Amino acid sequence: MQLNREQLLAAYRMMRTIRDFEDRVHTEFSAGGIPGFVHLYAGEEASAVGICMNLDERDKIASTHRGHGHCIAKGCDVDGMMGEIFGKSNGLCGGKGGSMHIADLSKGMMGANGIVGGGPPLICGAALTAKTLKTGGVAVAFMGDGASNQGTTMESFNLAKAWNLPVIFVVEDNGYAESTGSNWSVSGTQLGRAAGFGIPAVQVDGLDFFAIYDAAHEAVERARNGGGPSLIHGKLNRYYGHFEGDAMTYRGEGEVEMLRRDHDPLNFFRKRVTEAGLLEAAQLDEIDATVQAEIDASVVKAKGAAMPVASKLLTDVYVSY
Amino acid sequence: MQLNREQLLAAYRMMRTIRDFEDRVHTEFSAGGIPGFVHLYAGEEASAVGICMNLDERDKIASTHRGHGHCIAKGCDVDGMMGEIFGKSNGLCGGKGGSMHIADLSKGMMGANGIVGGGPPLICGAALTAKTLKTGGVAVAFMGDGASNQGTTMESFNLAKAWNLPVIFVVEDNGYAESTGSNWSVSGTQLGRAAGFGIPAVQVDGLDFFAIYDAAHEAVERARNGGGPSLIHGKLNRYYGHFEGDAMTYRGEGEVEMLRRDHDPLNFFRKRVTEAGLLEAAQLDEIDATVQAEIDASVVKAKGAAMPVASKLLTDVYVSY
Amino acid sequence: MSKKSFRQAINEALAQEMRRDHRVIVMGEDVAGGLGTPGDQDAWGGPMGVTKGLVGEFGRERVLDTPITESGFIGAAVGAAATGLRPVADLMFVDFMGVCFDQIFNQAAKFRYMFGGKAVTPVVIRTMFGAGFRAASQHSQCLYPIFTHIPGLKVAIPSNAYEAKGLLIQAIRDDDPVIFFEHKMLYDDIDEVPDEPYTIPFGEANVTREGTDLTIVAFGRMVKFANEAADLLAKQKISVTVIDPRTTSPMDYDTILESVEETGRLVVVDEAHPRCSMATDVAAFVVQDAFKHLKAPIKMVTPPHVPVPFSPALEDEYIPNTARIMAAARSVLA
Amino acid sequence: MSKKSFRQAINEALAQEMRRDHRVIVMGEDVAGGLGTPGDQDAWGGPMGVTKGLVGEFGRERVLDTPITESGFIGAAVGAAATGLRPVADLMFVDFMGVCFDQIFNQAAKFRYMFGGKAVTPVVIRTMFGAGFRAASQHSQCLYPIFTHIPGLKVAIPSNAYEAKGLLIQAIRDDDPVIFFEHKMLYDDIDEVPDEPYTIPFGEANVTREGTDLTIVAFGRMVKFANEAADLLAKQKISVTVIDPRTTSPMDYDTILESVEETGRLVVVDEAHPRCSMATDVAAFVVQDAFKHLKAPIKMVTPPHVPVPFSPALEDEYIPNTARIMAAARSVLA
Ligand SMILES: Cc1ncc(C[n+]2csc(CCOP(=O)(O)OP(=O)(O)O)c2C)c(N)n1
Ligand SMILES: Cc1ncc(C[n+]2csc(CCOP(=O)(O)OP(=O)(O)O)c2C)c(N)n1
Ligand SMILES: [Mg+2]
Ligand SMILES: [Mg+2]
Repeated sequence: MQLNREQLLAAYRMMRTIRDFEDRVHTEFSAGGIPGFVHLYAGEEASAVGICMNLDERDKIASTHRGHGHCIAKGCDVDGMMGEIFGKSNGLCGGKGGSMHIADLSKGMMGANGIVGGGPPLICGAALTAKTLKTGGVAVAFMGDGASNQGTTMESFNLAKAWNLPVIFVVEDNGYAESTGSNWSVSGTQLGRAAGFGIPAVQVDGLDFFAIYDAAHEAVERARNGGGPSLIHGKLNRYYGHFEGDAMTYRGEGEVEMLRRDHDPLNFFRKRVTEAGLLEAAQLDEIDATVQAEIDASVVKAKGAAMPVASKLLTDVYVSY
Repeated sequence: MQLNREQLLAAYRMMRTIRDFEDRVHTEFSAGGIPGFVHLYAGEEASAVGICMNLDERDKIASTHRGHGHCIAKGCDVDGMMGEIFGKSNGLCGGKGGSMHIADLSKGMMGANGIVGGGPPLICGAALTAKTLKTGGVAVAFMGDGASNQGTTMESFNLAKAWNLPVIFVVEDNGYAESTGSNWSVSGTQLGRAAGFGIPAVQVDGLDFFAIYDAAHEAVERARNGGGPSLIHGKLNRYYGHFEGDAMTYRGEGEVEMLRRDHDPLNFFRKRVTEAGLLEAAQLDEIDATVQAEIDASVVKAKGAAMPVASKLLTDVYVSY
Repeated sequence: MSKKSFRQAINEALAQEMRRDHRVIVMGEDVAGGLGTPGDQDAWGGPMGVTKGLVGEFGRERVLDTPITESGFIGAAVGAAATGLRPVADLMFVDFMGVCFDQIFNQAAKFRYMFGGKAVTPVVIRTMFGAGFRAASQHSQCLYPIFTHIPGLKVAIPSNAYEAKGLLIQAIRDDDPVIFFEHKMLYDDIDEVPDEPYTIPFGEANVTREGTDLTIVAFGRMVKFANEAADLLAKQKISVTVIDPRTTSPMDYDTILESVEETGRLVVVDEAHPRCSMATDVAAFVVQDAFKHLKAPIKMVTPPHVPVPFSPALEDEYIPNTARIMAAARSVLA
Repeated sequence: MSKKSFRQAINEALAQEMRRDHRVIVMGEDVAGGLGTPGDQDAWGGPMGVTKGLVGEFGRERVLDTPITESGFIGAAVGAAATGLRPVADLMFVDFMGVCFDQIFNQAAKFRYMFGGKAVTPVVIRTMFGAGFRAASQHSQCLYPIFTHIPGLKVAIPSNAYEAKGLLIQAIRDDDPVIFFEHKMLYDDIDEVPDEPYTIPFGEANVTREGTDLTIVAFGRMVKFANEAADLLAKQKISVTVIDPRTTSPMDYDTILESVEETGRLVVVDEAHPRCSMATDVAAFVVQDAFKHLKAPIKMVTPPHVPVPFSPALEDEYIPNTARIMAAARSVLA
């Protein structure tokens, strides 16, 4: 699939936004400004963006504990996200959810999820809604390699196929679940498992936005045309620890430095589009600058925002009670 | 594998015991003597017996709601089983468990199970015990086609492989889960799924005791020799309803009659061994008569046994409290 | 108005709501039945036949059979509810919650709060509960105290056919996740049930007997026994109020407190396990909020702290009954 | 005897029991850590480092990392317990019970009863619970009332490092399934903890303060706050008994009832959700069994019926604290 210039610029901007967002959250967390558990998506940007660029307002995604990238790629407000992560009243969820529960249903973003394997069943439901109400929408479940071992996930594979749902399962395999290697924890292969359920599947290099985009394009087309579920197995890399504070003793010496140098999806994208003469380096530099300013501004807003007032503790439990 | 005469006689006796037991429970249930939910194994005898003839005292099995056949094949006392199903004090579980919870851990029978998919995780634990304590034992999880879709089952596939456990998963595919057809509910194939986890698997005709016996022999050898888990997919048939009382409106016209006539594992066995000159028809007839007398006796005992005394309601909850 | 069984009342509520709102769908194992089989395409309607006939009227697009995959399909019901449908999912026996509870208590129950009020999750989970069927430990539990414990869930426990229809229609129209408990020993009970749709509001207890000497609060099937006990006590000139809270979340404590203010005496009858139960819940809120009106200890009538046994002899001993309620009543009146 | 953190106390208990009995094994996600990775082979010891170092001494055959597969490995722990091992499984956060509860409440809890007393299932499930970590709705729950509700399970909730070691060793030696609750805000708390192994029996409450005016019963981290409140009240010449039941199943009601006989006043402090909780459990059994000694309403200090919020401002408002305990105390003394 050949993307046009606007699309290429948008893709780069989104990846850059995710990267800057995560780098900045990392810094702010280290400085002590952010409470709780925070899992960063830096290094995996091409996946969220390559997939979500194929989606529109009708479509839904379910995310994971490592959800910031998915949120941004599905169009969540960056200020609202930053506010949420700081636990402030300007947060997307009014500070009640935090990093692990950012959601914006109006954008089709059905929530990060603190439960590994929580998303796939939910996304079968979103796909069922699309199918039943004939909205033409599709539904995407992002999950990690670790999540692929959860029974809830595997049940969803079978259910999506049995019900012939417009679902795309995206396994974001960054090689680790916490400190455990996916080459140990995942018996067999992702493609073999999908095949076992009769689900078409493809493996892609998560460095390569274009490969992911194309794989997603095919899967989304299949789903929209009533062809049922697909699985995309992306081999990705995470640059930070499992969560902020993880010393990463389980990683190889120099592993992360090497990845940052040789396997950076943003560098890869930049090189590809400039060498192909599709975009100018200056255009990309400009995006870099704009995005950085936006992220700066979001941090300022978050820090300046008020904490939620105590009475909010009791609201939003039920629609009516 | 060539079995000797004693083994062949034992196999036939066990299959006959299961058949007579189930036929008799069916009759007694219809007559109103048996309370609760009862799921009969008639038609599937070659599986329980073909598998369990490969096991010894070191080995454990986990069973299902349709557990009578597995119990008998693993050596549970038939009088105790009948008493249990009648809810009497002479029952194997003192009447506390009933048909769905017959167990005899001293025989390596870890329990029927009222939860579909309950057994596979437990059997991973039994296999872990064998591996850790180096007992040389193996562990077998029986499950239905319906149970193969439960997340607990699929997690167990992955775990057994990751831990390289001496487990044999036996999918007893009788074509139905309650009234739902396995050709609809099971996306993909059992063999494909197993392959997806890197687990060696084989499909066998559940009519054929010898095929099942051989498949189990290979899997048990593999497990005992540290080769990890295997899966056996048996295509079987059940002769009665899902539970006693099921009108079976979902089955094809004449389906059960045809199965009883042309796909009976006991007839198949009898024909095979007599035609091959391994056993005489008269020997088998004698077993038929003896078994029938035994089952008769077990029913008489069960009917004559006392109900558990009320004080038993409060015992056996904890070892100490 | 006509005589209908508890089973028919539920079936009718489902059919009427499906007619009224095309977003209402039903899903679960064998709720239609017969998928992928040679036989009848309205084969089952669940093991008790409660949903029988729906697939004939509404088709397989709205009455969905599922594989045995409770996490998968209960989660799908939750996800569908959050995106625009109004699913009624069938968790066949509440005892099976253990394989899918996450989708109920961490997802459905918490979406609205975690997402700052932006989610609406109108899912209903119908489920069978209770002892008496000789179904043993894994098919006889009550477990509604567990669901009541969780903020974000609503819990309805109809005590007869009339209540069942009205509460189920309310559950389907309600915008929050509702766990709807059907006692398996009530399905054949018959009551006057209006033909037209009607709702019974959540959080409003039903006073089934009015009296001045003693208050009895009971849930589900136990309401029947409490009524029996009240009628027998009435013959002994003891005047009893019986309260059926109908929903345990929300819970109408006010009606109970008002009654206890008058009677000063309370017996709570709960078929669930005794610890951290609805019996303790009611007793605790009453001693906290109406202590000064209490004239006697509050008695809880529950089964003992043991799993449900199979044998009829033991199960009959296990289940709270009318005699035991009367004994408790007499002890607080002594 | 030396100063040890709650974390160290647990680690030491595990190590000592593993030395004592070769059947004791530990399993869970990243309990060792680093399996299949290029790096350190004692990488994690769980997210809080509680099991760190064990793999070095006992090896990967007895400290087993697992895939993310709670039904699978909790079930395996149960099955291993029923066949001769004494596994200690790590359910990282109790909030994850929803994906594996069946193996706990329908299998482990019921084996012995369903099988007529013939099964022994000595499994321990260690699990982290409680609010205060800014970990939001799905990583901050208590949920011990749910486990307490289930017959066949034992439930231990240590309130400090000393209790943690003694209760965990007891749990490992106990022949019944034990759910062992570790409050995540206590891991760094330091106490005097004997170096040698010792056990604390289940079902025997610990009286941490003795007084005559008021009884406070508290669980887990709340014991700390209750002690603080008692000390502050002492300065105001109010004499308070504080009771830490240590285990909620079995539950030592006797110690509570005796104390209430003396004080006539009771406050129960429970960090769990308020409905069908330990707060209601204690209040209910006291009003049932010690009504005539009660001089005032029983007050329950709990969070409100809402999920745990993320924002520190809201979470601090959510958690019961010393001030709220004192207010409740004053209200029942008024
Ligand atoms: C049910 C459940 N089990 C365990 C956890 C703890 N946990 C959080 S993230 C994580 C690892 C997830 O690995 P993976 O799916 O590969 O995602 P990644 O972190 O690599 O993006 C674990 C074990 C959880 N949140 N939920
Ligand atoms: C977790 C769970 N879900 C549903 C059920 C209800 N149920 C009991 S048996 C059964 C069908 C099982 O089908 P299968 O595994 O093929 O075994 P079969 O009955 O054919 O032997 C169902 C749905 C249950 N007992 N447990
Ligand atoms: Mg990963
Ligand atoms: Mg079957």
